[in-house]
Amino acid sequence: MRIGVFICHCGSNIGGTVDCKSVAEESYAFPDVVFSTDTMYACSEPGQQGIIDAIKEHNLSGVVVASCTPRMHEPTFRRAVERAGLNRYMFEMANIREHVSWIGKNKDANTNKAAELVRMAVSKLRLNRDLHSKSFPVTKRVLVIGGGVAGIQAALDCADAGLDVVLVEREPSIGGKMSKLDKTFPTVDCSSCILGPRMVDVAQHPNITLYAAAEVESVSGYVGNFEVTVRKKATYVDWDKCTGCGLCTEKCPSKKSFDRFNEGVGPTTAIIIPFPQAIPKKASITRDACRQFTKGKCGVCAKICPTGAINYEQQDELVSMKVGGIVAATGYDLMDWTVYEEYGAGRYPDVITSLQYERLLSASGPTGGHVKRPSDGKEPKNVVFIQCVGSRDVSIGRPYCSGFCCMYTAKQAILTKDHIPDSQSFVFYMDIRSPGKGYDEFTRRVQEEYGAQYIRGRVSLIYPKGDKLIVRGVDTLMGGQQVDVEADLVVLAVGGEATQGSPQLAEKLRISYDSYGFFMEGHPKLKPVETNTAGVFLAGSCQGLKDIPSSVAQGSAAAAKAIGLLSKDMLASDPQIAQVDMKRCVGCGKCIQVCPFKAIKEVDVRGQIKAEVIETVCQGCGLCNATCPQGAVQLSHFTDNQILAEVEALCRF
Amino acid sequence: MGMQKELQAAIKAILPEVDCVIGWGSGPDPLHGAPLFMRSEDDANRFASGFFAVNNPALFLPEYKGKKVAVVVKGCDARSVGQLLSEGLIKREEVSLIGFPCQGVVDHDKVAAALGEKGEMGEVTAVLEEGDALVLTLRGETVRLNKADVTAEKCMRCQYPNAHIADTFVGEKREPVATADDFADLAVFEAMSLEERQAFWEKEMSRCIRCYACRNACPLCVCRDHCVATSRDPSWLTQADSVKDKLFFQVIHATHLAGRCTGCGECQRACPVGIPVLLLKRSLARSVEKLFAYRAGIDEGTPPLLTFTLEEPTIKERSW
Amino acid sequence: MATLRYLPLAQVPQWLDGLAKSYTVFAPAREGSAVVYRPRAEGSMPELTARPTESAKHVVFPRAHELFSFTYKADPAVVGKRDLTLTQPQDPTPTVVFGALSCDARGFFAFDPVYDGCGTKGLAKDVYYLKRRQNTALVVLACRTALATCFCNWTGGSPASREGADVLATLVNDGLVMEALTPKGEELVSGLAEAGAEQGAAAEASHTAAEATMAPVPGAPLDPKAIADAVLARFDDATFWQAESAGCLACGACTYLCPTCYCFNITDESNGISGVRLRSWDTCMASLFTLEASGHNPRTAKANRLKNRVGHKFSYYPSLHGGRFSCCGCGRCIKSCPSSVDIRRIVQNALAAANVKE
Amino acid sequence: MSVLEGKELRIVGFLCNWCSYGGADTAGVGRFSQPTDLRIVRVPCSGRINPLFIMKALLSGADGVLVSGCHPRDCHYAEGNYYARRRLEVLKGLLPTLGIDPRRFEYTWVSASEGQRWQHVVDTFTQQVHTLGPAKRLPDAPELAALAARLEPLRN
Repeated sequence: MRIGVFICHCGSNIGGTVDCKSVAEESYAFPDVVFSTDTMYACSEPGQQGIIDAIKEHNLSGVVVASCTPRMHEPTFRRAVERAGLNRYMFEMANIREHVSWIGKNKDANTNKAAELVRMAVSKLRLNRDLHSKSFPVTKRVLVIGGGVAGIQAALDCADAGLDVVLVEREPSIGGKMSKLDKTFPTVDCSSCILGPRMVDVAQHPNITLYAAAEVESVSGYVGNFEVTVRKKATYVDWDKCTGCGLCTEKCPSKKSFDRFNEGVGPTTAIIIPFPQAIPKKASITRDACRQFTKGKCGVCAKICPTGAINYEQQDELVSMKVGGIVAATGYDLMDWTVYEEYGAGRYPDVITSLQYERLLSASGPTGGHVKRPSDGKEPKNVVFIQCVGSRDVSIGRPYCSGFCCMYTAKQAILTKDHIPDSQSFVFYMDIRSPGKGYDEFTRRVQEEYGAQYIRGRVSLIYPKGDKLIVRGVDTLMGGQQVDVEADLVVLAVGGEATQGSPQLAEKLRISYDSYGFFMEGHPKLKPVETNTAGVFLAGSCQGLKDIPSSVAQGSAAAAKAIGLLSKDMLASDPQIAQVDMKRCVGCGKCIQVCPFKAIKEVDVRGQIKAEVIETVCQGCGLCNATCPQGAVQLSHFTDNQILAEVEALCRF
Repeated sequence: MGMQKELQAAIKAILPEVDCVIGWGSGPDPLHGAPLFMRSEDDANRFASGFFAVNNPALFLPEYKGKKVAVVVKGCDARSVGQLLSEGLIKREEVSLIGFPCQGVVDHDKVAAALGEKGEMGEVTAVLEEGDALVLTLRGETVRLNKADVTAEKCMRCQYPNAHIADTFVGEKREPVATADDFADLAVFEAMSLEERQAFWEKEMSRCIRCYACRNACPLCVCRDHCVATSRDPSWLTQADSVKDKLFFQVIHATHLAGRCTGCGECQRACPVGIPVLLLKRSLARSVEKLFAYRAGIDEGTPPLLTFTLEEPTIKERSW
Repeated sequence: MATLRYLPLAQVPQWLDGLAKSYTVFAPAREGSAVVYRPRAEGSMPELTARPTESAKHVVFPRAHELFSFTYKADPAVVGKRDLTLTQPQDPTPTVVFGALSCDARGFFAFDPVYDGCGTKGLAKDVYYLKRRQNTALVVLACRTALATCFCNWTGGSPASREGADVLATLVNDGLVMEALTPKGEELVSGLAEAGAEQGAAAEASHTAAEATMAPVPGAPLDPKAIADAVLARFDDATFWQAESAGCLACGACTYLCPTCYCFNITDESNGISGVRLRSWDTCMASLFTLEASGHNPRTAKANRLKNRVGHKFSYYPSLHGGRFSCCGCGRCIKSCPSSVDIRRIVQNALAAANVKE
Repeated sequence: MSVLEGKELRIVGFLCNWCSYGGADTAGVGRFSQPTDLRIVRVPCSGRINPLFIMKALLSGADGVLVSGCHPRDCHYAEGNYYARRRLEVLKGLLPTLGIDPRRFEYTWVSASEGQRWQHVVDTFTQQVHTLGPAKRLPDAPELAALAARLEPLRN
């Protein structure tokens, strides 16, 4: 092998504390090094040209650049050596800036260390091999999991770009949390007025297949070609026949069913269309509430249905499909606030959640938009809002800020005044967090124009007194003085958490999730909607709680990533993956057992069991390599021999 | 010799169903048994159980994959079988186990030491078992040895003398010798300082001849002919006659067995130059038992180093 | 017959210390449960009771030894130019093995023709081996008893064989009767006092007694040709070798302990700038032994490997080297085999099979 | 090319590319000065680290070995560091049996953002190894030892 070594001064960044010239001289004695030099800026245009010229002039077959971190410029130099006709993997970097010149003060020690790092890089490079990507065809279809506003946005953007989209929604209708909201901050515009048309677009888009009342059963395969199975849950209504006329819901004799859409604010029937704007506008039977199922007789809906759509015998149905990319947009749930004994733990009917209050405010809600408190239907005059219920609370394991509660509480205080002009709102808060366009102005308006009284302090107790509730808190701005507020209605700004089943879905998708169940993005800054599993993207609150504008933005961002991915007919695989030496493999299966990506399978080679890496699934972590006792599985570019060569460059001879 | 006859009967009963029955026969001298592969009644008549049936027949099972075999197992052998099964290296339906209450086996090194100046083991012309004693004849004289003094260490701490998995169990189960492994052997070793231990290995490993009998006698070594010890790709070891390389091989073997080694001791027994190579594996077994409450070959489930839990309450990570 | 000399046991350490001034002295030492040949520590008494676990062959044929070392040095004047320097190792120093067994001494007879150009004109002589061989004197300690695993008498040896020895030492009462058998041997023992007639007779009696403990050769007189033919006749009998190798672990203990196994491997251990070319022991019991560069391996089954070991010792080697077995009957392969594989029994079974067929 | 005589000891680091190698970079970007002993081998994941790499280093003359990966749950490959944690902990337990002070080997988790933490880790570990002093080296085979001696002049 003929290796060229280039020691970069990086101006004075390296040259200031490393004697680059002497490192270059020393490098010349390293194995297979036939050329070594120092250069002012290796990454600059002349610097790269110098490398290319040297490759050609000295017929180099491999290059080591000692400069900054490979996490920065490895791709740059790989492209450079490729331009000179070498395989891009015949290149190694020694990080003598971040790991040497910037952290060590002693020039002699730095110079010595830099030379050793070059020696390690040379030792490894001697064992590098040309690596070539494989290309494989992709399925131009995207699976979007979750039909809230983020998922809707992602689905529509993908569909508009010409991709097939499969949208899977757990509930009988898409719309998500946003569809439950009355108005949205900071514009106080009607939520359903802006979301509704988008929902209709989904229903009508020729490229979108919608599965509502359905969940992802399993995911296998890999980027470009996932195999997905969706479980369509039995609704006991044949949706092909259902016209959404709603006759059944009117005649259903079982009227005490929990109203999921309305957050239980009022009861509903056993057969429902969740809300007037539901997409799809189809009826479904809540089995636990239906007399046909609980008592074994009723059949009213079946009799009344003009199209004969009711089918009590309906079973769950599994649908399988192939998709090229996946967008997870599963949103959030409110945390279970009843852990708070001080707020009554659910005992007081007039202590409600913010989302329940949205339904009370909504014209399409059970009260027709008249705010009536649950206990006696009276219109409340004094409304107390308590923020940070289940947010920023280490004691219950919810240390994070939910992000949107300050804003919706302000909005709800404004709406309260709009609905009940003679009302007074009180808001107990910890800090007001309003860092968005027009947000801070909004929280100011609620206080200045709408007269909401903001009290900075925590509530320690709510207790009933007559038909009122006494809310006891402190006002920390008043020196910790105790404050008792007589409330007709208490609205808790309950924080969010990853929606139920998030970890299970993450496991199906082979993506990471944090300790709260939120999915992990690929990089907190640079890969906010990507995951570390190629082809799986994130949108909306499943990645971390966020408001509508951010969710929509992420929906579009995730769509852009999916569209970008599937814009090519063929994908190139990363060749830094594991490979099995079939001659050495004994078929013990330990690699298969540990592979986090199910990227190794058993194959039968002339009657013998062997392991085989599925090249497009392998992510190159090397766990199999470290597990295989006979070293039959080797991670290309990080083989045992390569790592051993680096160790031996330091520790042997 | 009732046990021997009963076992022979059990072997003969299963012979028609299997390719062969693996057990023990006699070796080149009265103190040594040898593995015996029985395919006929004649073979079964040569079966010899007892104090000299030291070999672990589980070693041979992976070779017979795809064929149905029966194997006579001591308690420790059954542990090896258990581990092979849990790792899927052999199939349960292909193996029939004949268990019996093991009374312990000989440690030849101890016999040699006990004989001392009286002669070498190879000079022993006859051996009789009389209760707790062994009566040896050599150089025309008889030497009485206390069986307990020449019993293998593993038997002295045996918790599982009765094969814990067996399709046929011959005889009455016996009481275990010990209820837990106290790793007293390690405690003895650890009375040495770190420097002394390093010097110990330096001295012991210096006589290693790199024959790899330790490895090949190990029933759980999966690599067999593809061991990294002799490969160049990957190349973990040089071929130099160095203590470093020889000790490193022992570390390789031991770490490959971490969480898998059942402590059968065949590696150490096989070593022709008597290097106490089991120590490293015992040390790892102790760690694994402490950290993961896992005893290879006994506890079901994935070997602990091939799995994980999100929280590891027993692992105290570096606070810095 | 040369003059017999006598060395009281108590004076053995002192005598060996004296030899150490001019020779590197190897002697059996007890280490753990093993007895191995070690460069002798000054003042120490060699182990004379238990027979060495290993043979003394590594003194002449080290487990791994440097053939040469090499270094590439970059020439700063010419881009890419490397100067290669080869360095020969130092010549071996004169060496004495004290306490070799007679089978060990006879074991070298299997090496000699192979490394001496097979006695054939034009074939290369192996200087690395020959230098050490010529530089090494063997003081053989006569065996006083035979072990159950001993069968030197099959191969023409005996417990007190003088073949290949430079000195034959016989333990009598509390001393060694030393008989120099070569000029090299004479040089070693010439300074010792002469043995008395009684001591000489005692030595002779010891030899006879030892001989008497030897198990007779089965079906004596042994016919080497018949054995060679019988083993060869089983060449295609896979069932035979599968049965014989059933208990074999395919480890290398037998070959590495064997005084006659001479196979080696050559590897370069290098860091890219410099390195050594090593010759190290290899074993036909390992699968890699026959791995070809193409990736093909003709001898993967352990049955075939065992067939090679037995076949080589009792048939192929004799056919090349005047009918002599490459086995000295020391029995170490049996004694130290973890599975008690008994090479004698394999040979006998081959003979039996031959008799049945014919 | 030995370590600076008398000043540095031989410390080998194995760092995962995604978290700890990035953390070391972050420390560099932040100019958090550190002792110069450590030499870092970059690997994709702590799960790639065969504990035998560590043994190889320790038996070949390293005075200390430091492994660092992503914090549990943060593994780029979801699970690699969970396996690493078990395997490295078990390895640490083996060291005393070999006569090697277990303080010569540590493993820890440092994320790509934790530059300051990385500095602390390197400081602490380097100091720990210096407190223990140079490790006693196992003898090489005579021919390799002689070779090493012959190579000494080449290095200077």
